[in-house]
Amino acid sequence: MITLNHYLFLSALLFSIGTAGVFLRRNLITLLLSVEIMLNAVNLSFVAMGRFNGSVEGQIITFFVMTVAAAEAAVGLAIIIALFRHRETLSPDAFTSLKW
Amino acid sequence: MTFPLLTLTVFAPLLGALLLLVLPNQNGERNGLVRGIALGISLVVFALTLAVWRAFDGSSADFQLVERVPWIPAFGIDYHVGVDGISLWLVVLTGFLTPLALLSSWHGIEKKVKEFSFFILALETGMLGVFVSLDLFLFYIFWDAMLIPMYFLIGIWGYDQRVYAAVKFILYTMAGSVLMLIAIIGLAVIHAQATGQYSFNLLQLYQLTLDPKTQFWFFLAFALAFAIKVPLFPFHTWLPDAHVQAPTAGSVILAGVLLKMGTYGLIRFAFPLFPDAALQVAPYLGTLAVIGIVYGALVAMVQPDMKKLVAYSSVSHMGFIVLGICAANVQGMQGAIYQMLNHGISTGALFMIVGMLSDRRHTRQIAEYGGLKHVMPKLVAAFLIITLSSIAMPGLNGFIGEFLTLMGAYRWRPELAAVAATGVILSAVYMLWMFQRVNYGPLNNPKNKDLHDLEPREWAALGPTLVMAVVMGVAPNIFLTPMAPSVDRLVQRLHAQRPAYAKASAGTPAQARAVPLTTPKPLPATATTTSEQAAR
Amino acid sequence: MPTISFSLVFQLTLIGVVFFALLMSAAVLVYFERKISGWAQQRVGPNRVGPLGLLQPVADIVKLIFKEELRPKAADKLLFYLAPILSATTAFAAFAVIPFGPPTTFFGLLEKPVPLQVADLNVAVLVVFAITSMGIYGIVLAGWASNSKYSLLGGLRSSAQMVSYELAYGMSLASVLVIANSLSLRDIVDAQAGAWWLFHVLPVPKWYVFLAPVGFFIFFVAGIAETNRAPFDFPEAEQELVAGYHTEYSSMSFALFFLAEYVNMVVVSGVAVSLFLGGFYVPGLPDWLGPLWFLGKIAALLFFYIWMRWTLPRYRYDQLMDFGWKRLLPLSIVNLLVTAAGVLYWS
Amino acid sequence: MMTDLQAIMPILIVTLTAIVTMVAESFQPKGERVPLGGLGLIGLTGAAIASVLLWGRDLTGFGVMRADNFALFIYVTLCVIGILTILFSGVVVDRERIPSGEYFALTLFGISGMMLMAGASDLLVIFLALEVMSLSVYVLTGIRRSSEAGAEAAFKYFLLGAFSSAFFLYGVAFTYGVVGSTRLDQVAATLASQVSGPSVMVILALAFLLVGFAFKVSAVPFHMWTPDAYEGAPTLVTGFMSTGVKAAAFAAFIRVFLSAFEPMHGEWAPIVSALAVATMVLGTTVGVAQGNVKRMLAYSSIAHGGYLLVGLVAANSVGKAGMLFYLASYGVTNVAAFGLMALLSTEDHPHDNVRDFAGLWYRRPTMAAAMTIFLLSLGGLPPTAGFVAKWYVFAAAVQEGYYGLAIIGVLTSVVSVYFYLRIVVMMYMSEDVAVDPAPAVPRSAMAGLALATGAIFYLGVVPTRVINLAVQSVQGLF
Amino acid sequence: MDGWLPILLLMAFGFSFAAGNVFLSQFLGPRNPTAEKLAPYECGMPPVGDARERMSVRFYLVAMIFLLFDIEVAFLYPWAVALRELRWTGFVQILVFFLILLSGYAYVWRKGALDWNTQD
Repeated sequence: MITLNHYLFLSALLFSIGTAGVFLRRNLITLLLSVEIMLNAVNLSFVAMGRFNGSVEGQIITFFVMTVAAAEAAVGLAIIIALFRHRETLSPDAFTSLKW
Repeated sequence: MTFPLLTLTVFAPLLGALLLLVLPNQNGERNGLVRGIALGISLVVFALTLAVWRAFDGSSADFQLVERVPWIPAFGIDYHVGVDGISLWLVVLTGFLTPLALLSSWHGIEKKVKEFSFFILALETGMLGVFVSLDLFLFYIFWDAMLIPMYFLIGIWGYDQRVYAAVKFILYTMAGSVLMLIAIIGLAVIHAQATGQYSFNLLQLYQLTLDPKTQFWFFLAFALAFAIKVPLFPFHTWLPDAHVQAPTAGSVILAGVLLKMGTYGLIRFAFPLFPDAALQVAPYLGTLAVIGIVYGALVAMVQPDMKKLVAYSSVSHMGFIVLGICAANVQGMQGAIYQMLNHGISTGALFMIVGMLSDRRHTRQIAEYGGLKHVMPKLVAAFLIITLSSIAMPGLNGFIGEFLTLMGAYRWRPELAAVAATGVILSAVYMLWMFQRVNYGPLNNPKNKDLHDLEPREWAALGPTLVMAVVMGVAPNIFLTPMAPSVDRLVQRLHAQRPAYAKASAGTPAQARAVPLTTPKPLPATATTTSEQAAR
Repeated sequence: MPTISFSLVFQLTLIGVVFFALLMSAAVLVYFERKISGWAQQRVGPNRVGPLGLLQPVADIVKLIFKEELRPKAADKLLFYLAPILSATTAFAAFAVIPFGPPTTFFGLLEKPVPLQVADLNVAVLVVFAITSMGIYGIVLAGWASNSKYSLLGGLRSSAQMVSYELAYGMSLASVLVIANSLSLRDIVDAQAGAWWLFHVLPVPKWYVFLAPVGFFIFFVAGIAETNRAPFDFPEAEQELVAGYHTEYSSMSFALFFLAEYVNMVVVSGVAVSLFLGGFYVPGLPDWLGPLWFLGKIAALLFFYIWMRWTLPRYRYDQLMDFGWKRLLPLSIVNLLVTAAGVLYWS
Repeated sequence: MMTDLQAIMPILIVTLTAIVTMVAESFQPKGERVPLGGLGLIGLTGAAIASVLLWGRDLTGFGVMRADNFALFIYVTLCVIGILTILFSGVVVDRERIPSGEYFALTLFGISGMMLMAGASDLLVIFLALEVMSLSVYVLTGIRRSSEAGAEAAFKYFLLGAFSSAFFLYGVAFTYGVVGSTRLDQVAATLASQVSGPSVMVILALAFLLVGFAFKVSAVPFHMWTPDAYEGAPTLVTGFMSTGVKAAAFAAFIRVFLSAFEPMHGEWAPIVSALAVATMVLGTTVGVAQGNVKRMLAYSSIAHGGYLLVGLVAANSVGKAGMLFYLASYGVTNVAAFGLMALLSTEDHPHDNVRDFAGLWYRRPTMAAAMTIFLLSLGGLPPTAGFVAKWYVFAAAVQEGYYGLAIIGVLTSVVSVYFYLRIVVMMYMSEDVAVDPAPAVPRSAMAGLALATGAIFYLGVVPTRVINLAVQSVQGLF
Repeated sequence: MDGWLPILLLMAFGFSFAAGNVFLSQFLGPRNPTAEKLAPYECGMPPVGDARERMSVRFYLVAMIFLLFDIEVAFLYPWAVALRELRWTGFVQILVFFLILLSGYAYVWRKGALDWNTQD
C-alpha cells in the first residue's frame, strides 16, 4: 500500500537531488533543470498532501507553481542566453568577472 | 510658555551656520565676509550664553530655564533642556571659546572658509546641546551628532595625517558611546518595567532603583563612553593624533570643550545614575586617572612637538579632573568642574599660541624655535601667563582647580592624592622647560629672525583667555558660588542611603568589597550642608 | 474470478487490435498517399507490386528493413536511436483515449457491454494534448542527435512550428470543452449523438462542428501543422533542408519516423472526429456499426489531408510562423471567448 | 467584490501602470519618446494615495490579501522607493542605454510584486508575489545587455533566488500538509492549538520557510548572491532591489513569523538570533575590505538585514514598529545613495570605486553633501533617520533582554561607520581629484535627492509621526 | 489507476515494436561503413565545421513565449469545464486574464519577437 509517507519520501528525494544538482553540476542549463526538479518535487508533495487532506487545493496550488516554474524557466533561459553571448560557454566556472 | 532662551542659545549657531551655507562664496572671494559673519554669529551666541548666566539663579540647585516638549511620546522621549550650576559654566565656556577658535583660525584656514565656519558653528550647537540636555535620548543625539562636524574639521582642514586622525577620533568615540546607547535604552526599559512607561528623562531616571549587577554594567557602559572622551588612560591614544592633526580652531575646541564632555558626562550621568556602582568602581577609575596624570606628564616631557606636548599635558590635566570626580566629595567635584573651565581656557590658549607660531613658521618642533622673546615679546608674555596658569601657579586659575581637586582626593584617598601631586610638579617641569626652550636662549634659527609679533586679531583671540586666567585665579567665587548648590545636591545623591540597594545587595561579594571602600570618607548630611563654606 | 481475467484478455486483445490497426492504417495511408498523389498529378501511382500496386507498402517495408543502417560518426548514439522510438511510441499512445465505437457486448459474447476505447479517462482531452505534445521531443532529439546541420535546423524549425501551433490547437480544444462541459472524450462524443431539427424539417447532426465551426477550422489547421504535413511540412522541406530532422536516418529508424507521421495523422483525425464530427455517431444510422462510421469519417479527413498536400504549395517559414502567431492564435482566443459567451448566453 | 477590489487597489494601480508602461513603450512611434517615467510616477503616487485612503479600514481582499495598516505602511514605503528610483532613472537610463520601456515596466512590476508580498495573508500568494518580484528584479539586474557583469550577476541572483524560492515553497508545502491550508490565520490557529509540542512536519516547515526568507533578506550564511548581484546590476537597479526587495521580504517575513508562526517563537528565535549575529558581523567586517562601493554597500545592506533581524527576534511591538521604521528610513536612504552614484556614472564609467569619489566635494559640493548625509544615515549617526531606526530596533532587543544582540549590533554599526567614512574621506579629504565623467544632473534627479535628504532629516529629527504610524501598523498584525 | 494501465500497455506495445525494429535492422541490413557514409550529409560536400552551431535566437524566443502561453492554456481547461458553474463571473475573470495576457502578446508582437523575416 502506498501511503502519504511514500510520496513525501519520494518528494524529499527529488528535492535533495535537485539541491545537490544546484551545488554539484557544472552546466548552467543543468543548474536550471535542478531548480525545476526541486519545484516539481514540491509539487509532488502538494498533490500528495492535498489528496491526503481530501481537498483539491493541493492540485490547484500545483497549477500556480507550474506557472511560476514556467516563468522562472523563461527568465532563466533568457539570462543564460545573455550570458552565453558574452562568453560562449555554459560552464559556471567561466563566469568570474564578479568574485563570489 | 517662557522665552526659550536655552533652545535659542543651542540652535542659534546652527541657524547661523545654515544661513552661512546659503551665502554664495565661489572660489573664496568672500572669505573675509564669511569669517566676519561667522564671528558675529559666535559672538551673538556668546552673548546668549551670558544671558543664560544672567538668568540663572545661583542659589538654587534645581535645573533652570527648563524647556520640555514631548518629542517621541511613544517612547517617553522629550525635548528637555535645562541648566544647573554645573552645566551653566560649560555652556558659557563653549560660548566663550568658539569665537576665539574662529579668530585663531583667521588666516590659518584659507580653503573652503564657508564650510569651515559652518562646521565650527554646527559643532557649537552640538556641544551646547550636550551640556543642556536633560533627556538621555536628546543627550545621545547631540553627543553623537557633534562627532560629525569635528570629524570634518580634523579631516579636511587638519595637517598631514588628518584622515587617519579623524577616522580614529570618530571610531574611538563612537565605539565607546554605542555601549552607552544600549545602557540608555536599558535604563528606559527598566523604567518602563518599574513604572509602566518609558522615560529618558534624566530627573526621573535618577529616581530609579537598580539592582547592583545592572548598575555595575550600565555604569561601565557609561563610564567607558566618557572615559574615552576624557580621555582617561589607557583610552587616550586617539587624543594626541586628533589634537596634533586638527587645525588650531579644532584643537582649541577639542581641548577646550569636547574633552569636558567626558568629565561632564561622568558628573551628570554616570555617577548620579548609578551611584553605588560608581562609588564601587571609583577607586579603580581614580587609579587610572592618577596613572594618566603621571603618564601624560612623563610623555609630554619628551615630546619634541609643541602641539603633541600640549596634547599629552591634556591627558595629564584631565586626569586631575577625573580624580576629583572620583573623590565624589564636594571639594573634589567643585575642583573638577573648576578645573574643567581652567583647562578649557589655558589649554585652548596654549593651542592658539602654538597655532600662531606654526602659522608663522609652519613647524611645531620645539627645536626649531628658541629665543623668541627677542622678536615677539608680546606673544612670549602671553605665553608665560598661560604656561603659569597651566601649571597651577597660585593667583592664576589653574591653582584653584588643582588645589580643590587634590584636597578632595586627599580626603578620599590620600595615597592617590599624593601620587597625583607629583603630576603638578611634573607639569611645571615640562611646561616650563618647553617654554624655556622656545622663548629663551639665543635666537639661533635664522628663520625666526623676522617673525612679527601679535597682531590685533591675535590679541583679540588671546586676550580674553589671559583675562579669564587672571579673573578665575583671583575671584573664584564668581564661578564657585552658582555651582555650589548643584554640587551639594549631587554629592548628596551619591552618598544617600538607598535601602533598596542595600537590601538587594546584602551579602553579595560586591557589597562586601564596596562597603569598606565607601565608608572611609563618610559625608553625612551635616557635612554636605556646610560644604558651601568649605568650597569657599 | 473468470470474468476479470476474461475482461483482461479482452482488454489486451483490444489494445492489440488498436495497435495493429494503427500499424495497418499507416501502411494503407502510404499506399493511398501515393495513389492519390498520382491521381492528382494525372498519373497512375504505384501499380507494379501486386494488383493495383496494393503490395507496394509491404515492399517498402521489406526494403527498409534490409537497408543499411547509417549513423553519422559524430552523432549521439543513444539519442539518435531513442528519437524515432520516442516518436513512434507517443504516436501510438495518443490513440488510446479515442473512442471508436459505442459500448458493445460483441453480440452477447460479453456479459457486460464494454466501451470500444482502449482507456476511458475523465481527462482524456488532456491526455491527448499531453501525449501529442511529447512527440516534439522525438523530433528535437533527432535533429540534435544527428549532428548534422540540416537535421538540426529541421528539428529546430519543426519544433518551433509545432509549439507555435500548439497554442491555437489547445485553445480550440478548450472551446469544445466549454460546449461539452467535460474532459472525457466519450462524454463529448456521446453528447454529439442525435440531431437537431432545423425549422422542424431539416435534420442537422448534433456535431460540434456546427456549433464551433471556427474552432474546427483552427483545430484542423493546427493539427496539420502539428503533424508537419503540407502545406506546413517544414521539417522536411526537401528543397531547403533535404529531409529535415530525419536527414541522417535510414533503414528502420527512418521508417519509424514515417510511421509516426502517419499514425499522428490518424490520431489528429480521430480526435477531430471525436470532438467535432460526432465520433462514431451518425444520426439515423445504427450505432452498433459505430466503428465503421468512425473509420469513414477518419478516412474522409485523411483524404482531405492528402488532398491538401498535393494541392497547396508549401508556405514560407516566416509566413508559417506569422500565420500561427499572428492570425491563428488571436483567432483562437476570440473563438474561445465568443464560444464561452455563447454558451453562457444560451444555457 | 467591491471591498475585495478596494483592498488591492494600490496593487492594482501599480500593476495597471506597469502594463500600460510596457505596452505604451512598444507602441510609441519611432523617434518619439513617451515619458514613461512620468507614467510610473503618476501610478505610484496614485497607489500611495490609495494606500493612505485605505488607512485604518483593515479591508480584506479575496480572503488572501490584507489591506491592514501594516501592509499599507509598506505600500507607501515601496511607492516612495519607486518614486525615488524613477526620479533618478530619467537621465541615467538614457545615458547607460538601458531599454527604458522594459526598465520602467519591470520596476513597476517589481513594486507590484513587493506590494503583493507585503499584503498577502496566504503563503501561496506570498510565494507568487515573491516570484513576481524576483523575476522582475532578475531581469532588471541583467537589463544592460552589453554588460557581462550584469548578465553574470543576473544569473547568480536568479539561480540562488530560484533555489531559495524552492525552499520557501517546500516550507509552504509542509505547512499545507500540517494545516491543510496555506492561509496564515489558519496556520496560526493550528499551531496555537498544538498541545504536545510541534511535530516534525511543523519544524520542517519552519526551517524551510526560514531558509527561503533568509535568502531573500540575504541573511548570512544565505547571502552569497548579494554582493555579486549588487555589484553587477546597474546601479539604479541595485538601489531599487537593495531596498524594495528587502522591504517586501521583511514585510512577509514579519507577517509569517510574527503572526502565523508566532506560537513557535521559542523555536525560531534562537536560530534567527544566530542569523542576526552572523549577518551583522560578517556584513560589516567583510564590508570593510571592499574597494567597490556597490559591493561595500551590498555588504552594508547585508548588515542592515542583520539589524532588522534583531528587531524580528525581539518580536515585541517596539521591534515590529521599529522594523517598519527601519525599512522606511533605510529604503529612502539607500535608494538615494545608489541613485546618486548612478547619476555620477556614465555608460563606460560606473563610478563605483571608492577612488571615483576622490575630491567629489571640490567638483560637486552638493552631491558630496547629499552623499555624506546618506552615508551618515546608513551609519546610524544622529540626527538622521538611520539613527532613530537603529535606536528603535536595539531598544526592542534591550526591552526583551537581548542585550548581547544589541551590543553586537551597536559595535558592528561602529565598524560599518568606518567603511562609510572611507567614502566621505575620499570625497572631502583626498588630494587627487578624480575626473568627473558625468554630465549635469537633471532637475528631477535633484528633486529626488532633495526629497530623500528631507525625508532623512524628517525621520531623524521629528520621527514621532512616522513612528506612531508604524506603531499603529503593527497593532493589527496579530 | 485502472484507466491508465491500458495507455501504458499501448505505449509498451508501441515502444517494443519500435525498439524491436531498430534493433532488428542492426542485424538484417548490411554493414559496410565508410568514412563518407559516416559523415553528416551536406549535399555531397565534405562537412564544414560543427553542426551544433549557434542558431537564431528566435527559436529560443519562440520556445519561451510558447512556454508562457502554454501554461496559460493550462488554466483554460479547468475553467472551460467549470464555466457553467462559474457563470459570467468566471467569464469576466478569464476576460481580465486574457487582457493581461494580450497586453503581453501585444508587447511581444510590437517588439518583433514574432517576426521571422527580419535578420537578427
